[in-house]
Amino acid sequence: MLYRETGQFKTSYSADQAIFPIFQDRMFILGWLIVAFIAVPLMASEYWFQIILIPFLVFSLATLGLNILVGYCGQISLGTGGFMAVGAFSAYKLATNVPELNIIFVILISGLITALVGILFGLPSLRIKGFYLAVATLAAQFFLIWMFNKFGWFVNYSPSGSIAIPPMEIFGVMVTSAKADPVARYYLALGFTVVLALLAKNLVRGPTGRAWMAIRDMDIAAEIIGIKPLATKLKAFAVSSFFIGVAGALYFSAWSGTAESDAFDINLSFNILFMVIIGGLGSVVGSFMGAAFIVLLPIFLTNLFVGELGFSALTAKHLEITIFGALIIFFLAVEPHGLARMWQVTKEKLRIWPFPH
Amino acid sequence: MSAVENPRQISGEVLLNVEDISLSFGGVKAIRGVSFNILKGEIRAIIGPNGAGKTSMLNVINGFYHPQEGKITYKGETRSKMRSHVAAKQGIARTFQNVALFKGMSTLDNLMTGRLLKQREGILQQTVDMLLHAVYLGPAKRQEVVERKVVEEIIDFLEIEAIRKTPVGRLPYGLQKRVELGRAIAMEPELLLLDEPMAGMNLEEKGDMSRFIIDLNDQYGTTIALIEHDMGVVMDLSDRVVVLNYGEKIADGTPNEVSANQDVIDAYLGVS
Amino acid sequence: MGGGTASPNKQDADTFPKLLLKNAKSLAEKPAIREKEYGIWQSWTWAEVLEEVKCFAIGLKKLGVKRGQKIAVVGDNRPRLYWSMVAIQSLGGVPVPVYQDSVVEEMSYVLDHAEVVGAIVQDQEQVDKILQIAEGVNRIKLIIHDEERGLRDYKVDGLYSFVNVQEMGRKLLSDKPETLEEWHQDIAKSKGDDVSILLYTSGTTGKPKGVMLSFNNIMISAQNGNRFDSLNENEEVIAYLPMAWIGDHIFSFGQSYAAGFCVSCPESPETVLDDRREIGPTYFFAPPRVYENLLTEIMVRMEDAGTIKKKMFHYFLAVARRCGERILNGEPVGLMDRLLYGLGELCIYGPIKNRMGFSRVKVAYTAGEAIGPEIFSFYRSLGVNLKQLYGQTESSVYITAQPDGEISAETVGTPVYDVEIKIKKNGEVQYRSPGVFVGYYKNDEATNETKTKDGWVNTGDAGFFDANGHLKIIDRAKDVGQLNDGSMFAPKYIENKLKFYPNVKEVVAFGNGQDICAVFINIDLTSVSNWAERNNIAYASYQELAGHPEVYKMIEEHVDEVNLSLASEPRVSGSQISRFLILHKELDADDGELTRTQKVRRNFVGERYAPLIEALFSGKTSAYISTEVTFEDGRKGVIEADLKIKDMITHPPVKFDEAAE
Amino acid sequence: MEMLNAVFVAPFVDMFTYPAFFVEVLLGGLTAGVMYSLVALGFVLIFKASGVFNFAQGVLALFAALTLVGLMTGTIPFSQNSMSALALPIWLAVIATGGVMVGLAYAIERVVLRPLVNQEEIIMFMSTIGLAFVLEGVGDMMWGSDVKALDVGIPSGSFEVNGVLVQVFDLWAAGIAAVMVAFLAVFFQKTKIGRALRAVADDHQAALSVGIPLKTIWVAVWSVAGLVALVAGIMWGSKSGVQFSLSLIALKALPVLILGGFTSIPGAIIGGLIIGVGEKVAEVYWGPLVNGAIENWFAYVLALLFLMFRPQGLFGEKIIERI
Repeated sequence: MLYRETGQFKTSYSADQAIFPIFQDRMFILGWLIVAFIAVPLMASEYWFQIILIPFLVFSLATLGLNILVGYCGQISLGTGGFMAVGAFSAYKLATNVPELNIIFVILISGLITALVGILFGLPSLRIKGFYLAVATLAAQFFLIWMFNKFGWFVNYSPSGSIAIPPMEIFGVMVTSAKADPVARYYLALGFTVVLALLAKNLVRGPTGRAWMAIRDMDIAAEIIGIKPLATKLKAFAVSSFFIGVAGALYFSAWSGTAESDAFDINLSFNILFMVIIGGLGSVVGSFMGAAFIVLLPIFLTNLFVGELGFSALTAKHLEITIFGALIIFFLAVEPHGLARMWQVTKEKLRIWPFPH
Repeated sequence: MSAVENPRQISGEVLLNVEDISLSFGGVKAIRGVSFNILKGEIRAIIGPNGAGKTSMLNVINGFYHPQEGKITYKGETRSKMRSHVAAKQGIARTFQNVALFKGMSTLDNLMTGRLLKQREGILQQTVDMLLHAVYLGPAKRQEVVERKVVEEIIDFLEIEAIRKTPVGRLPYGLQKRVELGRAIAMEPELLLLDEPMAGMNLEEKGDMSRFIIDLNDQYGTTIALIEHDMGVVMDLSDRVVVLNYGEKIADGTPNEVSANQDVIDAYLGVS
Repeated sequence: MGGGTASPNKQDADTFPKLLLKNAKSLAEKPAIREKEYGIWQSWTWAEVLEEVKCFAIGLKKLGVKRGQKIAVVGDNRPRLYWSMVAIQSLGGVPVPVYQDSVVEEMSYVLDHAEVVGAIVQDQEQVDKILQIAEGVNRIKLIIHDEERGLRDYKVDGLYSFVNVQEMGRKLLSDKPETLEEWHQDIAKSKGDDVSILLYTSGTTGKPKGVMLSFNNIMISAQNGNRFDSLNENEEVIAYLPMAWIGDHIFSFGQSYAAGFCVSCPESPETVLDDRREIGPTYFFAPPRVYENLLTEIMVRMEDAGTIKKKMFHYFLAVARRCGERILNGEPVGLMDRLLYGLGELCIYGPIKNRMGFSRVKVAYTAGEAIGPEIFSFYRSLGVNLKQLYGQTESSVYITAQPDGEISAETVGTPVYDVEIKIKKNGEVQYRSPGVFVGYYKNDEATNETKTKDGWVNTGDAGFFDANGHLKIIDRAKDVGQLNDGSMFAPKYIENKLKFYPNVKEVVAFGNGQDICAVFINIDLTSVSNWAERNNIAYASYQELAGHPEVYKMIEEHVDEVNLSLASEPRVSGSQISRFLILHKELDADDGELTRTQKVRRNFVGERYAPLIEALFSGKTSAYISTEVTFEDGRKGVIEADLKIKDMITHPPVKFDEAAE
Repeated sequence: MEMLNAVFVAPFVDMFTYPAFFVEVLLGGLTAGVMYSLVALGFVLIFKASGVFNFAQGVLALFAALTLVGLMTGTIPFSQNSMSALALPIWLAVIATGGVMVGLAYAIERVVLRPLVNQEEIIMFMSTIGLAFVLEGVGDMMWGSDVKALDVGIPSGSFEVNGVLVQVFDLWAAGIAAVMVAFLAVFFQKTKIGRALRAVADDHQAALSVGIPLKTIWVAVWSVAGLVALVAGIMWGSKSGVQFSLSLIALKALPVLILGGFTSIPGAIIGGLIIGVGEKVAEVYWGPLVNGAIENWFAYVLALLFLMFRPQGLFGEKIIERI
């Protein structure tokens, strides 16, 4: 209905293969970018930045990372929390030990370090598949967390065992630590998220993405048409971990400002996995939807139960968990491919409106 | 003026030679000491009753199964085992008995996966290429266009323009088979293994498929080895036929020779 | 009578090759033609087209194509085939487009009759046909094919691929630059009065006739057409109708060259709809049945839509019916309706036009046959400026057309520029115009029958001008007959009225020299089977469905309505349908029952189904028939059936005052 | 050198110098192992019969234990721990809880499995995570989330056999586990439904052709798994109290499965014991070298290394890939 594609024809492959070939889509994305970069900073309050917007961005990025691995390459991972921790702690070490390094590079390098760790734990994926692999990633999860709180070196031997990001600047604007203006921290997170999201989109619609999806859909056939399983999977692990690492670094530097290893425990891993599932396996835009959903839901529920209905915090928490679980089951039953698929279906409907098919 | 069809020229050169191959899973012997060869440029049919070990034979040829005994000589170089993606690199492509497409992708993307083995080797290059694709600029973009051109010609060749952007999961069986053939062609193979390319097709579809196979063979000189149950098709298409039964070779020769062979007749009566 | 002032072809470029040279200068960088191939719209500017044509033409010349020679052009709409025509013309040759789907016998007749010496064809399929024909007609020495596919191993002398020929040309050009000059001289030699093309009309009776049309015929008609609808070089047109048909030659060749607008060729016959959606033509032509099919498709698809959507759809269609056409005609409409229509445009009309690829249509034409009033006004009410025109091969299409704002479903409009029309006493329409054909090739007898010394042409159609000067066609003049009671019998008129029902595909009416009027009916499989589904009527075959009592009931209602409307018209109230039967098979061009343009071969059908006709008039209640049919793959077979015959009650003619006449 | 000694020599020296202590460590490990085994058993049952990887198995145990305690203490559901007069006697409470678990199996089949039938396994897996959340939330709301003592009268205390301190409870645990396994063995061999379950494990069609609807089979197997969970809950609960941590042993069961193979009951038992013993021993003798607490990950890393060499597990059949 909104989609009027008559007269949109392509006279070259580069036009046909553009990242958003349909005019209306381009407008749509543009709209969102304007909102994110201009409207939001003008309107949002401190609370919004701290409780909703920045975590949303951070988790979107992490979700995107995990989605590349699970959704595109079909390799289950329960180690996301651990990898985010790697990102966070690398950022901490870099920021404290190499103060002259610009925060942007701090974050990027943290991502690269995480990528290496990811590759390391991805190696078994050549021989093991499915749930077996999930266990391998669990090993990563528990080992890494254990490592971070057992070895003082990672926290510069601070007795509390927790780490805090020093104030850092970009072009003289302070962007990290409690002293920084939330807007600045928001822009930091937003910048990384948007750029990386675009890169991810390009990756998954290109040869790399095709190789991943081939492995996902039918690894045997994939190998028989000449796709190297290990190399392909490791690429997925690397890229995925890089994204997650950057997310971890942002979690720490742009959002929480302080952290301790337990913040990145197995539950975080599961949360991110839920964001992927509910957002939609194998979808970039879905990763954002999933993150938004899971970030907003608890806030909404808490406000509802405690705020409106006046339940005890404890009951509220339990109710929350229950509803959370129920929703997940519901989603899987109704639309196993998540919000992204729903969006896609609606979009298709809009394109062929008023016809049903 | 009048048409003079000239017969296809098949060089005597042997492309692939399998020597007393034996393959077994646990106790079960799937193939027992089978030997035969495939000449460059010919269409070679492998026939036999169900469970004769035909598919296993293909799996051995493209390195998916590793035979316990025997050796395979491909393009003059002998091997006992290799990984199937290596076989692919060396120019062996195949389709599968029950379609093995990537359900999550469109026809176009499925064919594009066939081009992946043309990518640059080496960790460094691969990483660089990946980054280039991520930013989708310069060489990466140009490469995409080049590959797309190749694939589009295949789409045109197989007359599947109308389903270019349809997810293959939604396609009827006949078309899926076609797309799978397309994916194999996209690999620009020297040896193409087709596992029952016409299974479950109606007359018209079979006709099309035969046409494609023939055109493929004499336009691109692709050597083809196919498993097929439809005898009519086998007789029309193939230059030579090898017959397997219970994992053993019982006949080998031109369609006519084979169809005259008593063992073959028995074997078939045996199953039907 | 006749709008605008005469405009003879004054301009310097009086042939298409010359026009091409001109466009290649004046519109060098504008796209001239596109083809969806390899997934994208490959485009050529006018300059590039000239280059392509030049190389090919010179290649042709090397292969010995000479002035006056005829060359057949066979295939789907492809840039290279269009280029071939100009190339042939540039050498003084005459292109003879042939229907690509015609079977060997038909094609062989045309090629033989036209004395073609060569053929430029699309693919292997056509090459095979031509080779087969060439064995009988040994004039044919040259075959050039567009697609390589499957032809590599044909070792045939005189068989070339389009690319080879262009290569030869290119080589020659580089070796002897003077060849270019020679070519330009060849082009200069041709004049506006020379025969530019030979089109074979798939005549409703007898063998096809070759209509010779001069450059002036085509060009002036094209120019006038462009002027009539003020078309310019920015139009978008999609070429999907047979190149052998005058319509396509005017719309996607003549007018394109004259105005310089771009023509787009679809990727394959299956993808026409998608391709049209992508291109979004601004100028569109289609015979009525295309619009019918589209409408049927729209309705059928909406059947499966959700209730809310359906409700919206029908509500807004009602709105459109109320005020759509008036808005399109620029007549005054209430504010409320305007708002509603605007809303409708946003959520229904717009999207539908978008899906159908009509969003950008400035002018859409229908012609060749009468179109159903409902269908006609449906599109207009959606805001598609659909108009009717009346023309034929012999007139290079344009005789009359509907000026904007003077639209009606019943008439075919007023004479186009430079066209004069008079009605003979027997009601036959006669015209004279710059488009009038040179003559029938090798058939002076027929020429003299249709064309008078002073250039008037008998259309063979019976018609009259209505009160406001619009021409109204009733039927083929020779088909108009009388029932034994003397009342006028215009079969086509009756047939059309019936055919306007989506459930009815084809109708053949009989009655000339009989007591009553009776008809054969072909049901439309798509819509009837849908109807059957909705009323859960089970059936195994077309034949069974056609014979189903429920179907008969439904059709009977349609017939009755038609009788009512006939009763209300003085000329034809006497010839209401008294009996009908539903045929057990679809009338089919492969069985010779329809022409390639899907027109009924009345007499042929008459002979083929004689027993049925006999039964219709002898009052039997059923009739047995067995017919030979040709299947898709060319095999022949026989199908038999016992057909029910229904009697109808006719209505008394409605009294009305003669004053109106 | 120093390092090498600490890693490769010292620990073993300790073992031999204080054998009694070593044995106690082993026993401790075995007990923990039994717990793992019990949970793993539940996994295997469900995975065998329905191919579902049931993440909620641990929470099932927690839920069972909570319910049991609730019934025994006569807690009123959803009442923030206000007690009612009727506290069921142990035997009745156990039976009642068993009933609850069966009912739960029904509910799960209806609400979770049926809507998801034929989904990819990862989807099924995720849904059981959802299930775990629901059970945890509901359990906590019904019975309160505070740590509860559970005493079903398993004698505690300990005695000494030539210098080795043996916990009576541990013996009981082992005993009950053994009984449990024996019971299952009989169930699978002798009962119709049991045989059907085996059939399904091998091939769904086959089972259906036996004439038992998948629905029934799933309910059955989930019920059995529920009962196994109940036993596990009782053991673990009465050893270290009923609390959320119980559900985390679900994760520990994963490496167990990897060692034992997803489809092998004996595998589950042996695997459990290996892991139990392994991590205890590792913790005690090597833990200190790396500031301890290696229990958290030892099991997984062990499993991981094991996988590299034997992907199909100790008892799983070799996978032949077909195409």
